[in-house]
Amino acid sequence: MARVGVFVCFCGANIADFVDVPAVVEEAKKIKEVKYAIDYKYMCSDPGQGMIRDAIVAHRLTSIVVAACSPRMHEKTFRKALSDAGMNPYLLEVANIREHSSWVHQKDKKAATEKSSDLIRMAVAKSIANEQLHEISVPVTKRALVIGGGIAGIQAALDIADARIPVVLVEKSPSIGGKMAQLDETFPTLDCSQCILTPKMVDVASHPYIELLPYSEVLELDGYVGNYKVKIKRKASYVNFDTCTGCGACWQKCPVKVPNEFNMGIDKRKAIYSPFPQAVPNKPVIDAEHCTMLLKGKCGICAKVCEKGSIDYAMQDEIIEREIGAVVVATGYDLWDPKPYEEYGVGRYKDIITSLEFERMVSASGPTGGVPLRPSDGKIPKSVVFIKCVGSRDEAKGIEYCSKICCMYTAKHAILLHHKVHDSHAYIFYMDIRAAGKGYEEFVKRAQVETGATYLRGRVSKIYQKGEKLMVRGEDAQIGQVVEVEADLVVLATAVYPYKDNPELARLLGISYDKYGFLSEAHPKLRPVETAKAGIFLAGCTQAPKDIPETVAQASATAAKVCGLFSGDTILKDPMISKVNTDYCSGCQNCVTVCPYQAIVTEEIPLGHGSKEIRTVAKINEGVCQGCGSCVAICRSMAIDLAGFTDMQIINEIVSI
Amino acid sequence: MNLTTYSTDPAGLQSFYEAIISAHDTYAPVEKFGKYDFIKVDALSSCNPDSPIPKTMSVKPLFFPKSARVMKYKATSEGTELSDTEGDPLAGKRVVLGVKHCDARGLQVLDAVYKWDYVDTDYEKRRENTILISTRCNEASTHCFCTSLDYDVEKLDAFDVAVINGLDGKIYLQARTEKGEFFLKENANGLTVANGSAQEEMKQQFEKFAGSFRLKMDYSEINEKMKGRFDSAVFEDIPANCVSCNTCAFVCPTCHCFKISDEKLKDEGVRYKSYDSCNNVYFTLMAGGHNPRPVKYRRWRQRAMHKFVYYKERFDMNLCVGCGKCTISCPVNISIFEVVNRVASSMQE
Amino acid sequence: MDYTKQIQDIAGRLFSENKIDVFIGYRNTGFDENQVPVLINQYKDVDQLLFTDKSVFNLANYLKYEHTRNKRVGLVVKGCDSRALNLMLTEKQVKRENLYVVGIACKGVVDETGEMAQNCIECVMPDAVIFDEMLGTPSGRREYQENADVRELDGKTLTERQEYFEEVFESCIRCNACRHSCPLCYCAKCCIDQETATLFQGANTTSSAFHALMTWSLHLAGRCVDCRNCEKACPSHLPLHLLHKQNEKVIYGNFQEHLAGMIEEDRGAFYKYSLSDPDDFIM
Amino acid sequence: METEVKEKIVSIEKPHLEAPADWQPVIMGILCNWCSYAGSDLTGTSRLQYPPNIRIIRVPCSSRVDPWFIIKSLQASADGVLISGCHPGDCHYISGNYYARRRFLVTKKLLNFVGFHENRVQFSWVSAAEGPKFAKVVSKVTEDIKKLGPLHLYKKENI
Repeated sequence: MARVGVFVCFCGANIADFVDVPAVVEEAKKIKEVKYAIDYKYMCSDPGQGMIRDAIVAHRLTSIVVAACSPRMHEKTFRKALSDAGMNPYLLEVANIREHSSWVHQKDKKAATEKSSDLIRMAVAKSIANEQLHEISVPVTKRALVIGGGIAGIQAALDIADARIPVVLVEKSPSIGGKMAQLDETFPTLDCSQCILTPKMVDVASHPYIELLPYSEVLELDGYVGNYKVKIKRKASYVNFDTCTGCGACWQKCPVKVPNEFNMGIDKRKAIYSPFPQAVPNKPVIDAEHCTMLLKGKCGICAKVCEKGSIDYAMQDEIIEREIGAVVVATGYDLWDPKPYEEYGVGRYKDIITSLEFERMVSASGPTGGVPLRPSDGKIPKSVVFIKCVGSRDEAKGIEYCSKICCMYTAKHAILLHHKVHDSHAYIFYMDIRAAGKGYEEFVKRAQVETGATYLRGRVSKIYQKGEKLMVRGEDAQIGQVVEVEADLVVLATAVYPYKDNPELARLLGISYDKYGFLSEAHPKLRPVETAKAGIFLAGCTQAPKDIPETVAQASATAAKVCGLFSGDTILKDPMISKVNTDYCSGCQNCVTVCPYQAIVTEEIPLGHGSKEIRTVAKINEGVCQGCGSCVAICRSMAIDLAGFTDMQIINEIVSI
Repeated sequence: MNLTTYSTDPAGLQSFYEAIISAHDTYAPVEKFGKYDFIKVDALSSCNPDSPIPKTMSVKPLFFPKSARVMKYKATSEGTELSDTEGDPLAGKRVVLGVKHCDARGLQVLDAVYKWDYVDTDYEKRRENTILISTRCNEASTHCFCTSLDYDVEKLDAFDVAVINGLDGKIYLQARTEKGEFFLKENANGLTVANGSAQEEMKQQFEKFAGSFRLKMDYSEINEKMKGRFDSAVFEDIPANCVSCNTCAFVCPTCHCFKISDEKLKDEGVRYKSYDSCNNVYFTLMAGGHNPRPVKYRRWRQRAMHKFVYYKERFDMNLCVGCGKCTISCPVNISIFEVVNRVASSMQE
Repeated sequence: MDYTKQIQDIAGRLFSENKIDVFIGYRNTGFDENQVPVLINQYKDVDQLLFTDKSVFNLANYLKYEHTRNKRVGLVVKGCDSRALNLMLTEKQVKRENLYVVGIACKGVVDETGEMAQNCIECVMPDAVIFDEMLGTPSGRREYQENADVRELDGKTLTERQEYFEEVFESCIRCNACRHSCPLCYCAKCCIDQETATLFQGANTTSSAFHALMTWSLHLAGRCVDCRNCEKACPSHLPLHLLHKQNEKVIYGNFQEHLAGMIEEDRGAFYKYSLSDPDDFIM
Repeated sequence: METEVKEKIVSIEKPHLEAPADWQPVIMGILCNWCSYAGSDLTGTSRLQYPPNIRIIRVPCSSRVDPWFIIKSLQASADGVLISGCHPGDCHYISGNYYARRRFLVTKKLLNFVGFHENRVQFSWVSAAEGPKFAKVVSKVTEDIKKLGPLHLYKKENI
């Protein structure tokens, strides 16, 4: 027989001023199962919790209803009070009479009082059906997977590995380094990007706790927090990395020339190549799409010149498996393709380039030796127009967000241009200058003062060719007039856009992404590093546009999360998950289809007691289930129920008023 | 007591019915979704006392409804208060028109169990307060076999007034019970007491009726043979195409099994007594999970044996009145007649 | 449409080649024009079998009972029956390798009055969609038509519809013939049989009939293949197809023209979704 | 004289059933924990006022809502039902609300088909940030149900 205790909180005046609390207590006492009801000024206070603990013992209560603020606020507090009194914490129900009653019906005390009584009635009815639940303990495999070897992945891998936790770092391209390796200097300090990045890359390669898998992709992720199993495809590189010394003879002799991705296609690389001189690992791979040997079976020069005999044209993709406990996703970003800006003549005029192309040109190790050159005629530009917010903040072109880093790197570009071409002049069309960050505003000022760049506030409406020059027409909002600038080169600060394979990766990992393809965090403010799926974390621009310091900070945060997760041998999981009553299960497996976490598998059980025939029923993987209840609502025979929100509990609530 | 027979013609019967409907709470077969239910009527035009047999549902729900309140309860801090339900809609004085013979006999069968060691007072009251007036059965339908069973269809006293066709468009109203005698006397306006030829005419009519049966069997032989056929292999074969629904029992004029369930809202609840059926797999499911009749043939065996053996042994009546309703309503037309005959004629094992 | 001879031959062949343990077909009732399903276990009974336009019952229903469990079964399916069978296969209720399916290119069956049944007139897929052997010439998929009765009721006022359905639910005696006749109602324990007072309504009242039939029709929404086994089984002759056809109409019109069981491995409409599903009814 | 006749509250579905003058509807609100329940909390924290007729049930996700919660509510005390979840794409459980959305549409149309006014059952997407929207939604639903009058159809037959 249920014996429910009801504890009604005044919440100071928050509840008591608008709800007749003593009347509510009297009403609660009329409920058959309620054996004890009392009010108090602050139930969440120590004495308040003490009252609950004492009453549990004194009145042999079997479940507790606290009528107070939202359960999202103090459910944990009161559960602890139950635990302290030796009662299962999940026998608690909270009636939300503050957010749902006293605060929203402040002009009608009678109605608020009645409503509060009803809410308590519902909570009492629900609590009668509450069951004792116990947190689920799941063992942990203490190895982390980091997807992406840009600065975010590198930092996360190093921080985790430094805590002596093994890391598997998967990078799709032949070398780690990511976008940062392509940068010349970084704002706001103008450090040389390679100088600060390459030592970290080398650390990764040499770290005893890091298994670096370059030229690899994640194919499948199975399992659940602490117990994932990942399948990784190691793409055939056709080069035996174990014997290759990275001498470079092969790519020097290779006759096939291919646009060089690392340099944004400005120059050419070979079909066998290492993406850039400081690559880690510094071993070449053969680009199978362009290698004549692989395509036509003719050539074979690289094999001939390789002294170590490391070239293996018969190499196949290899699929390896690793058991891991947590995943850090750091797949970075792509630059948005500015093609929709037809009015700028993107694609028509050769001398319109993106800022990353500009970045490569001004890089000392870049394709033009550190000097910007016009793609059309190879001349050094004197008048350069930088256009910010190309794509970003332009709903008409489909992107609403601010890419966050363009203001800063455009200022940097103005400085770099000034350094490289002293008699040049930069014109910068901007919408706002967003320079929030340590030393950022100062940096922008420096760019303006040092380079004398002309900052023009307004959008560019049209670019057209006039002789050798490009005419950039835009509005200068500050003087309210249309201006036209004669440009030798136009640099577009195109938006930071999610890595194109993010949606596919998200589906494979079982996490969500937004309409652009940025991966979604569990909570924008309080859980910015976690995803909704336990044990999967986000670092860097895969989540949203970020600059390097922020990316590194988030990467370190994921490392802290991973280390926290791995701090014990087991993880405790919320017990409010689905459970299957196999007696009722007919094995239609519709639940398997709708589960967003692939948490439902099937198992075979005897048809009846002692029967030799078998039947297939659903089985919940306790480690994976997140307790959404999707399977429960679609189960026609009610064979699945959700602990904490059982059909019985909810129907009890519905019929209690 | 002498039971009177009155004579009238179709128009007279019409006005007899009309008079009853205007003076009494009257139930009669009303067409609904292509079949006839016994429903309270206000005018003769809305009902058909001579509704076709295959399309008419049993009169059983007027005495043993598909769901009836048993009691009310209310949970308070003091405990649970129980109270009687008021206002049984079927308890008042009423007349039912168009009752088939088989249906009426069904009520006699029900009486045996409901007025047995424990008297179901609700049922008893409904029975006492009701005058049953029969329909005119002139021709057997495909599944009728009432004449093959253990009651006298011709002189059946299960209803209070029999309506019988005579010759030359004459219609006889015959009291069959004391209740019927009084009722006819009170409502005899426009009726004349029948003359001597009435008995003969009615007998002729009945013989014609009895001759129209497609299905015929000897119930005593069936009763006798079935006794030894509990383990007959035929049972395992017969219900292969049965879909295990409850239809046969729910439409049967004699099936009387019920279940008890509570309907609760807030602190109050009502306890209901509703139809149940031995064909239902959960019918014999016990709290511990054991079910002695988990498979169809065992449930079918129970049904057939109960109808022709157990009930006969206990109450000296077959739990079947030969109405054929189960066969007509069965989704796959399984005929109880066929089943019991096959079982009875099967070899003793 | 008479495939009696062919079906007898096929069943005979299957038994003599020992390819099946049971054959599910139709036979005459023996007392009227109608046919009833029959489960045949041996060669000598195959001459009972027949198939005409009175072969109405959806035989896939028998795959859920103990008589066919883990046995090799031959059965006859019309277009609608095969869709139910398809869904049963998708929902793992039967194993394809245990079945020998005789598909019919159906020309429509008749109703009680002898006219072509409404669901046959409105049929989208008269040919069996799944079969080992096909009898007759397939006529192909047809245009989806909204059910005439649903359209008629839709045209009525809310009050008229309410009064109509009140009578429907009142007339239900809750014998569950509809459920037991439905091939897709194979649940180990139906939710409607959960006797707990607060969970489901155990009494046979009008409100519980409403509850049971509504829940039932929602459990069949996006799965119902319009074979009308339920309606033909109903002893109260209730127009149960109205509920199913209403749901089908909404589902067909809003969820990528979903029709149950047309494609292999295609689950019911509620077990998938599209990002472009209607959202305008939600504030 | 002109104010003598006060408009009577009658049930839309059964016009002949009249409600007492002080009748107040009961609205069952089923809210998902992560968006709408949080949003309703924000309504409270922001002290935005709305009519007191709604009784709120917390579920983890709108996909937890079985259509028979709606049916059951309408058969119990509720005169109307409001179900609210996360905006499409925002579901805490990735895809729950997409499945729920399909069931809701079919359920709503079916209920309307058998004689329930379409406003008896309403749905909304309310995010954790949309406190004001929640207040607005509840006010609208309450207003709608008040116009419809008390619900009498298929109530549990025990009152």
